[in-house]
Amino acid sequence: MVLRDLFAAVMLSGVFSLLSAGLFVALDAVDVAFTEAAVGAGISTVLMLGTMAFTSRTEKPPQHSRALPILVVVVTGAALIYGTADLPPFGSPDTPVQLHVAPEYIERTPHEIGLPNIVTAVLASYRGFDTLGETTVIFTAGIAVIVLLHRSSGRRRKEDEDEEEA
Amino acid sequence: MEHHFILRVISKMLIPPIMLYALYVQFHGDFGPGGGFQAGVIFAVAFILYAIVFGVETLTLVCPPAVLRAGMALGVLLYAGTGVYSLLRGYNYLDYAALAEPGHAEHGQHLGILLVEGGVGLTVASAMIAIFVAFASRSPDIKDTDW
Amino acid sequence: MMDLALDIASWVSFALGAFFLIVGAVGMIRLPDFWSRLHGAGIIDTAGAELILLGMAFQAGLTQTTIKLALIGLFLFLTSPTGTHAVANAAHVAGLRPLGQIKDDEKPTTEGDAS
Amino acid sequence: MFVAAITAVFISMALILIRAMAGPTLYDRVLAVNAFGTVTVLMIGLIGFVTDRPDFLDIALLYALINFVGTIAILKFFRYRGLGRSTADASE
Repeated sequence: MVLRDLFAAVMLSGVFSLLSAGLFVALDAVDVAFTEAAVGAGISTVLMLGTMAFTSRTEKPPQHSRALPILVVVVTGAALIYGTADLPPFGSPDTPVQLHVAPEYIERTPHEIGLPNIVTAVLASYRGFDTLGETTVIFTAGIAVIVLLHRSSGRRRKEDEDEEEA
Repeated sequence: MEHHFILRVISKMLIPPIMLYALYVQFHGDFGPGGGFQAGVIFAVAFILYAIVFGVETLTLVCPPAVLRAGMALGVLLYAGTGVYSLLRGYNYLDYAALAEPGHAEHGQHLGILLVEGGVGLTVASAMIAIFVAFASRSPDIKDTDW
Repeated sequence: MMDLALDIASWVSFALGAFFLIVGAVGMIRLPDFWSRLHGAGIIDTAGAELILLGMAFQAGLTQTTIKLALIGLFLFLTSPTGTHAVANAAHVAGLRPLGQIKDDEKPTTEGDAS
Repeated sequence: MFVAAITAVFISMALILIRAMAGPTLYDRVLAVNAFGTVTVLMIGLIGFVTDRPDFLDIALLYALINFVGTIAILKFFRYRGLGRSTADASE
């Protein structure tokens, strides 16, 4: 079952985003689910469609055989599933994640920062440098897209004028 | 002409609640889910809906590209400037205790998180709208045979 | 007494809403062509969604949660029919085009046999 | 009670997903994705009730507000072959 229609792929990726938001909700990660909802429902579909305006509507059939990619995917997936056997059970209190820094954040946030939402406190205050970096990444991405698309549209217009003159 | 009458009316009704909800997410992010990134994306969705229904030219009348570029830069500047201010006051970079009177570190944290989230929201919203405008304002080169 | 009445009301809303949801979803699978599948989607978007939200509102009582539920209901009531209308409108316009690649008229015969 | 409602929501999600993957026309898929968004709103709200975290209603409200933007974008793109043009200057 291979989809070559890129429209259908874009739409089904919207469904995937809805489903993964539901998964995050079931895992009790409110802020992550919120981000997935905000980005997946509106922006990502629109931006993928905007990209599709510059490409064709269907995917080209691959030139070489698909055996090697399938082998890589199967081996990687098997390794990952084998790795899950060693993971602690979901929600267990003595996992490394729960023992290292998380209790410290939970303990220190109320009297050091005084916000009810610990995620916001970690993001903006304890890990403020990380968030500064992320903001810079978004800024850079916006600048890069503007520069790229602006340039190429200018060149195309010039080519059109040249053709008309010739 | 009014082929998309229902769509236009409903979009006009929905854009203000979406913006209001974005502001709610921005300023309520300290207490509930959400924060600057999500608020910026939701705010951009309101503009993108407007552009989809009414055309990109109309959107560029509302927020010209220069304003978008300035917004992107201003957001990062607000974030980094908060850190520079705390440096000038003799604290560590991005130590929000610099924003309050000595002894009231909590107030400084509140104010600092508010400023920083505002910077993130401004950058994300402007960048998303700018990317959309950059993609949508070019006329596509699709020939009829490709479809 | 009051709790019992609210529970019963919420049960009835949930049961009706679940019924409409499943009926609409089965309709989206079983109905033969796009135009009849619109009816299934319409049932899910309006009757199913609003009744389940109503059932949740009965459970929540008069709190902030109920206000949020009412807002969700209001916005769903505005957006879902608009989306369905836009889909139907676009399909209609595409079907009327002489070179449109979607020919809904041919669907009932081929698909009706298959299902 | 909530479990019964969630079961119904999951069944309808599965059925709608089948329609979204099967097609056959593009409009069937768009219709299915739209209905899927509505059902997801219900599912997130119900899970929030079961786990007793009304925070989740914020997410459901967000989906109720902006889910149809994607639908409109797909239809606009399919019809006008680009997102930029105004809908007014396309004469029928």
